[in-house]
Formats: sequence, structure tokens, C-alpha cells
Amino acid sequence: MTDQTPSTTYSATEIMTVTAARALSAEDVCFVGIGAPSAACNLARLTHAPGVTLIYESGTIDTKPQVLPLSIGDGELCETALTTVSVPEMFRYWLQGGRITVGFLGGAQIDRYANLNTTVVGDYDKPKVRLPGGGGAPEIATNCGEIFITMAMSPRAFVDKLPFITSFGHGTGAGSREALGVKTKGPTRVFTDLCVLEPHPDTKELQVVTLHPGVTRERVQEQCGWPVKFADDCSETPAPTAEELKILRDLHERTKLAHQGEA
Amino acid sequence: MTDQTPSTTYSATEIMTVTAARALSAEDVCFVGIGAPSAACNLARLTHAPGVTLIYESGTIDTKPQVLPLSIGDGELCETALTTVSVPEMFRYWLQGGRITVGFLGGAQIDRYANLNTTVVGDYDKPKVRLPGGGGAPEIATNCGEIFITMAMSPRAFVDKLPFITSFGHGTGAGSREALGVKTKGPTRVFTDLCVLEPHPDTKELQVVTLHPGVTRERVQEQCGWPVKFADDCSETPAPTAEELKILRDLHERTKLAHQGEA
Amino acid sequence: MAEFLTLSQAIETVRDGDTVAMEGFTHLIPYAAGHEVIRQGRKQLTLVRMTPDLIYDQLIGMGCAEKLVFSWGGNPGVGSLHRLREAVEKGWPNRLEVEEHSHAAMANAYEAGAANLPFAVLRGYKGVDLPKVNPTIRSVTCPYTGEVLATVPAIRPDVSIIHAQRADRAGNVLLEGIVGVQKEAVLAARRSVVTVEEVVDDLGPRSPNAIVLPSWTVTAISVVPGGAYPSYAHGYYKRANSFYQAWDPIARDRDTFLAWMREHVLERGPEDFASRLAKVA
Amino acid sequence: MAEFLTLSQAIETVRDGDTVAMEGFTHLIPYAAGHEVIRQGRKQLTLVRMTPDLIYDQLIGMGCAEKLVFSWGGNPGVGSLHRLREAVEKGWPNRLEVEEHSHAAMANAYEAGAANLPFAVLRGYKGVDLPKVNPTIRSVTCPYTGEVLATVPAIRPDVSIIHAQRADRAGNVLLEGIVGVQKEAVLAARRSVVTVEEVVDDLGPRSPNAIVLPSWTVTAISVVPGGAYPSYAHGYYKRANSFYQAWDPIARDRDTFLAWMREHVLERGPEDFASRLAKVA
Repeated sequence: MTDQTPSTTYSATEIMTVTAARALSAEDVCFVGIGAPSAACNLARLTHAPGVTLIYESGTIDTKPQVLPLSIGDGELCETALTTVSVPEMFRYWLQGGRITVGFLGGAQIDRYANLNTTVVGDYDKPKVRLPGGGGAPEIATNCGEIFITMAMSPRAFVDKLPFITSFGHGTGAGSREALGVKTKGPTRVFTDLCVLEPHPDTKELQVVTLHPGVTRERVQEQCGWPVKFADDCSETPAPTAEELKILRDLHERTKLAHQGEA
Repeated sequence: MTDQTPSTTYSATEIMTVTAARALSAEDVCFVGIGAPSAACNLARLTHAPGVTLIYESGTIDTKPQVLPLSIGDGELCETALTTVSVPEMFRYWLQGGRITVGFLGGAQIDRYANLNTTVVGDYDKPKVRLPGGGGAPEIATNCGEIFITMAMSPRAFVDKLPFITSFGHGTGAGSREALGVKTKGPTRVFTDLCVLEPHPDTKELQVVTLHPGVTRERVQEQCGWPVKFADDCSETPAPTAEELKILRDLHERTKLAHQGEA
Repeated sequence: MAEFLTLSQAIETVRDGDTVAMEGFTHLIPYAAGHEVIRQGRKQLTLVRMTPDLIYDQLIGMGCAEKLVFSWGGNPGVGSLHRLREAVEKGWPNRLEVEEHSHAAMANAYEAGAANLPFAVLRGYKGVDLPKVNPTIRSVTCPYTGEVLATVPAIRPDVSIIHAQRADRAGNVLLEGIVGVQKEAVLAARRSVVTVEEVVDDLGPRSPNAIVLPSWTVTAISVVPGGAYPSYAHGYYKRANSFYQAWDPIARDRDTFLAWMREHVLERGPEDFASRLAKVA
Repeated sequence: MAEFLTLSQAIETVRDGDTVAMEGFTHLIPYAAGHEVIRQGRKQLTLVRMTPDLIYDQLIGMGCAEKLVFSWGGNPGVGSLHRLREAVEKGWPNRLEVEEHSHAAMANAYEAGAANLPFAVLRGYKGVDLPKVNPTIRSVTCPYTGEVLATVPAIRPDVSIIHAQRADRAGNVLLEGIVGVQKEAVLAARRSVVTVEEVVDDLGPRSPNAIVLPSWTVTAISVVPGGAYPSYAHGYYKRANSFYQAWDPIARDRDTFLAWMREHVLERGPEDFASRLAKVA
């Protein structure tokens, strides 16, 4: 028997992760970014979507880690994978091959059309902050069936204008992807610590579709660098269940213990 | 102690194979065609060039078969290989990668510039004889450091004009390879049942450099479809030694026994 | 996810007029599946294969094909494919259109198909006549060096058919040994059929880099022990070289060929392959 | 054929001004070799690596590099590379030119290098700003469909350096686990150095399709047990995650960084890696 009661004691990060996890189905083949996406994808696998296929860009296919990896290429990912391919093969046959249904990305900055920046803040040649760069994201963003994004809201992260477009979302709005000949859906959902946003069906501008329990529209606007819109039928995000939280916390606990051992 | 005495009892095919084998060194990395090239390459490995690296286009790298394969992809080749790669990798990383020092080819027809035909006799669209086709040969001919050819002489095989160029030798003579931007040497030696031919250093036309013991110039000309030239210093091919013949015959005997078992 | 089907059900995924690649580079040739295609009477197929051998000779001789895309067509270690030759040279049982490549070009074309690229680039076809008779061989100019390189269109079969050692119950397929272009052929295709020697609970201890086709990349799996006979399955059984030799006289004559096909293919089923195997092992 | 050399001898194959790729995708990162490059005081290197992490932070902070070709530069699971950032943001200890790509583009560029092609083609870089700041990103038009695809030049390092599990006495190198782009990096390079955990008489029972670099594709091999620490070697030892965390405060400050490098790199040798490992295992 599993405990499906909504819980009231959870952190903002926890509801972000749980809500993101719920979006994946057992049929998905998911290209997993490190950090928040990795927790959400593995929570999905350990709860309602045991059959979900997780792929990390290090080449590990259908991996079932017992603890969360700290890097994209931890040994745990390879040891629990169906098989591990080379990185060129991963990007050629698997990502570009069109075999991934969901790409799960995070980012340093996002704009209202779900374009992402993980490259620089400030001028590219004289950056104020040099971020890590795009990694797999530019091609994940256009070659996966759809993109889920998960990142915490803040005015520095949700910005009016990106200094640099690292990965392409909906460009400048409706028709941008089509204009570039891109046939995949692009970002369809953004999971944050305060709410869930989705592109408006017509304009492709992100709008809040559910608010997490207790979060006000004003609070969301405070953490967003553009005048954020709310869907007509904006509702409340279902709270995490006790079972989801238990499995997520156990996963984090196992992860902490496992990585402590690795001096 | 090994028997280096020249033998007088050998077949025309045996001296062709032995002479071809002698051309390989332990440092060579050799792309092996099936049939006569395969026997020569493995004889080299079993005699003076134990370190020679043999590669078959089926993907088997550094293979050391105990018996000759009947096909390019016999299990024996894989079981005795250092490793076996996919066929796309073989043609991309290994052949096109420029890692092969010697490509060893046979063919149905050859012309005086060592171009080869294994495609059709007669018109391509209405062929008199449809041959198997090029297989790996077109790219072997230009991507290996140099090319050795082995085939028995006959007026139908050594022809004045090829109906179809399947693999490129020296084109229409000196400068042909350079004109196409090909930097490899192309055919440097042709081993036949009667003699050894090499391209003339200036004209690139094949000329006889050694005649097998007992073979006359007239006999060679009878079996060649163009007026064949002889090098100024044309000499006699050293006869196979008793040891070479023993090892070659043992190899063929082992091969026959092994393949008999495979009903 | 791959469905486990009988061979007869699985081969129903092949439709008249389809482009079909049955691959296997000497090793793991899907003979049993090819026979089922013949039994189901498929017509007007475009058959793709680097090394068409006996199974394509049989398909062509039985009139299943209207076009052949290939790079080397022979009976390995023996000689000609007489049914292929008669189709090309004399148009029997029907005219056979030919699109001919080199091995390097076809391997690259499958690779491009698996990578979802529209074409492949290679250093090839220099100084040879194939580009004169095959208009699909073209070129691009390197945007950095100005060098002109050959191109071929990606191969994207409607159906790819291969034979593999085994699958687990989830439908993940393991291949090992001489693996040819089979993985690329499956990944390049819209649909795929894999025949396997056996189904196991678990693929078991293996290299972390084992060549596995995940279940969700395969359309249908059929268990056909011995399904690669007279070719071989690394770790299971050896190549029946004598069959390749025996094929030569059978295929030389239309009537002996048709009689043999009737007796050994049309009136038989996939379960026969296990017994052929028993004679081999 | 590969020569077995001490690490110090092997790294002499790296010359000032060379383009050097040290690869390893989280796994099998050649830390010991990188330290030897620092000890030998190499300068003006163009450093190539998909995922520059701590070892490149160290090389950059010690002034070995004048250019970095990369696609993701960070401390995995921790945050920024402070030495890389200071070089890019403030030009310390020297200005660092940057040529930035995506992972897909770099993986394809190594693959093209291994295949001796001058460029790679990919479906990538759509709608993003990198092509505006990286003039090496160009395009070709498909000769069949008219589609425009992105291109990048092939990566052809002067020297590629990797760490692998083991070599046999003939110098054949076995890699397994997460193998990244290491095989491509070696095959694309003019010269290559491989550090290994151990040398064995025979590579032993393995998959017929094991990932092996034949001896004649490698220039030099050095035996350096623990040479991938603090990254890991599948089958030998685990990743020292705590070191990656500890690096963050060390690298934040120029002086603590220089002091750490003096104590742990400049005044030490490759034999140290085995003892670091002993603490891990």
C-alpha cells in the first residue's frame, strides 16, 4: 500500500522535482541533464514510470542508478546501464537520430520564449560572468521530441532579455522554430520552485499554468524579470504525496551516504 | 633449423603466392582481400613477417587465422582477432583513416596501368558478364599506402582496354593519381603465376621485373593482352624455398580439413 | 517496444514495394526471415544489402525484387550468383534495376541513415567508373579546405531485417562477433525485424560496451533457432561452407532452382532451421 | 608500434605551441599526464577538450595554454572553474583565446578527424548564438535534399593524451566503461600518449568487440597506477568526489592555487598517484 495523501511539509525544491517527475511517462526515452533534471527523472523511474528509459550524454543508455550521479559520467550510470556507447555515437545515432522523446534541461537564464543561456553574462568577448557553456544543450533543444526545463525562479534567472542564446526554445515566439526548419516541439513545460509554466498555444510565450500550493501570483512576478502571464485556467499544482517525498528523500539520503564513502 | 633450399617442385599458383607473401614486412598493416591475397598474407605471417597486422574488411583487426577463411567474414577471423569493429568504422576510421600500409587486391581484369575491373564485361546496362562488383576495392585502391595485386595471367584477364574501371591504379599513366589529388602510391607490384610486374618509374606502365624460373618472355606475352614491356634489369624470381612450400601446403591442408567438418 | 511475434507475423511488416535491407556481413545473415518473405510472395521490393549472397539470389530468382542496391554480389568463396546474373543479364524472372556502390559508400550511407543525416561524405570513388553509371554519387566542397569529396544519399529502409544471437524478455537484442552494418541498418530503418537464436531472462554478464539494440529501437522479434543457416552465429554454430558450394549447381539452372525453392522454402517453415542446424552442429 | 616510456619521457612528445587534446568524459581523465605537462613547463598550447575540468583549470592557471577549444567547462557537480574564469574574465595569468562549440559538434569533429575527413556535418546550432562568435561554424547544402546543415572543421590534434585501463606487452590498449571520445581523439591525432593502470601479459578474455587501440595506433604508453585520480577507472577505483568539492576553494584564490600546485604537482611525480589512490580504495 502506498501513501497517496498530499503532504504539507516539503521544500520548494522538492515540489519542483516531484512536479517535474510527474510529467514523464513509462514510454518516454529521456535525455537527462545533471542536477535537478537527474533527480526528477530518477524519481519518475522509482515511482510511476518504472519503464522510463534514461539516457545520459556520457553514453549510458537505459541506466537505472541507485543513487544520483554527481557528474554526467559517474561509474554508477555505466554499471547500471543496458549498454554504454561512445560519445560520438550518442550524439549521432541517439540524439540526432531522433530517438529521444524528452530532453530535460536546466539553465542559468531563461527568457519568456524558453530560450536558455548557460554561456556568458555580459559581452561574449569581455564577459562579466563566464558560465560553463552549452555542452549538449544546443542540439538537445532541437533534436528531442520535446523539452522539459527545470530551474528555480529568480529575477536573475528569469530575464527579460538573454545576453546569449545557448539553446533555442521558441525564439521570438510563434513560428520561430518552423522558420528554422525545426520539426520538434521545443520546450513544452517549465518546472520551477514556485509554479509550472507552459508556452501559450498561440504566442508561445510562457504562462503560468499551475501555482504551487501557497504561492501567490505576486510572489511569482517578483521572481520573474518580465511581466509574467497567467493562463485563464491557472490552477493549483497538486502537492507531492507522502510516498513521492519518501522516495525522493530516500534517494537523496542514499546518494549522500554513497558519495561520502568516496573520499 | 629451417630449409631455405630453393625447391623445383611447385605449382604456378604456389610461386605466385610465395612471391606475393615475400613482399610483406612485419611492420605492414595489410588490408586483405579474399582468395589469393589471403593465402599470401597469411603465409607472410607464418614465415618471415610474424608481426604483420592483417585486417579484413569484415571488421577483424590484427587477425591470426589458423586456417584460411572461405569468406571475408569467417568466424575464424573474428575468433583470432585483437578486436572486431563494425563495418562503417572499418571503412571510416581504419581504411579512410589512412592507417593501412598495404592493400592487397585481386581482380577479374587488369590493364597496363594496373587499373582493375571486377564489375562487368560488356556494356554496363546490358552486360555480357555481370561480375560481383567493387566491394571494398575502389576505396582500398586510393586510401592504402600502396597496393599489391595478385592474379593469374591470361589474355582475358590482362587486357588492352578495360570495359569498366572498378578501382583506380595509375589511370592513363604518370601524373594520373596526382591529377585527382590522390596522395597514396597506388599499385606498386603485381604478382602473377608467371612473373612479377611493377609500374615503370616514369611512365607508370607495368613492366615485368622478374620472370618465374622456367618462364619465357614469349609465354608471358601470350598471356597478356597488350604488348608487355620488360625491365632493363629483368631477372629471375627466386624460387620458393622448401620451408615456404611446406608452410603454405600445411596451411592449405589445415584449411581443407577444417572446412570439410563444416557440412 | 519490440513485440515478440511468430516469424510469419513479423514479416507481415514488409509490404509490396518496400525498400528492405537484410544485412549480415557473412555472419548472422537472416536466411529464415528471407525465406518467409519469399513464402509471403512479396513483390516489387527494393532490396538493399552490401553483400547480396545466396538469400538475395533466392529472393531475386523468385521474383520478389524490382531493384537491387548493393556493393558486392557474389557467392563468397565460390563464385557468381547465377540468379542475380540472369536477372541482370537476361531479365529473368523480371528486369532488375541496379544501384551499385562501393562498400565504403554503402557503409557510410547506412551510418548517415542511423545518424538521421540526409547524406554521407567520403574520400572515395576517385578515378573510377561507378559515378558514371550511378547518378546518386555526387559531391560536396569542404567549407574549410575547398577539397571536393564524394557523397551518397543516406540509406533509410522501410524495413531492416537482421539476425542476432539473443534477446532478453524485455526485447533488448545483443549482437556480437562480426557485426557488420546491422546496428546501423536497424537504426536507419522505419521498422525492423530481428530474428534471434534464443530469448533469455537476462542478457547476463557482458562488456559494459556490448552492442545492444534497446527494445524500443526494434519493431518485432522472432525466435528462430538456426535462423542464420547456412551462415553462422558466433557462439552458436558454424558456417555451412558446403551449402555455399552446393548452391552453385542448384542456382545455375532455372528449373533446378525452382524445384529446390519449392521443396526447401515454399513447402517448409521457419521451424526447419533448427533441424538444419542440428545437422551442422 | 607503441613505445613503453616513463611518463616524463612520454610527455616530451608534447612541444610548446602544440594542439593537445586530453580527453576523458568524467571517466579516465589523464590527470597524471596533465601534471607532467605542467611540470615540464609547456607553453602556448592550444588545449582541446569537450569538458575541460580540474586538470584544464590547473593547466590554464599555470599558464600552459594560449587557446582553449571546448564545449562545457565546469567543475562537474560543483560549479565554476575559477582559473578558467579568471583567464577568460581577467586575462590572468595570460589572455586565453576561446573557440567554443557544442558537445555534438565537438564529438562529430573528433569523429571526422579519426575518419580523416576535413569536416563534420551535423543537424545542429539551430537558432543559437554560438555561430555568431565562432567563425569555424559554417554550413553545407545537401546535394540531394537542398537542406542546409551545420559544419565544423575536423579536430586533428598534434598530440592526444588519454588514460586507459590496461595495455598488453605488445602495447595494445583496452578501454571500457564510459569511453567518451578517447578512441577518436587518439585516431585523429598525429601522436598519442596513453597512461594505463597496468600492463598485462594478455588482455585476456573479453568481448569480441572490445574497444582496443592496437599498438601501432599509439605513440607512447606509460604505466601510471591511479593516473586518473581524482576521476576514476572503471574496474579499478572510484571517483574521488570530495576532491572535486575541495578544489573549489583552492582554485578561487590565485595564491592558494599556486601554493597547492607547488606542493602537489611541481614538487611531486607520477608515482604519487598510486598513493593518492590507496587513500581512495
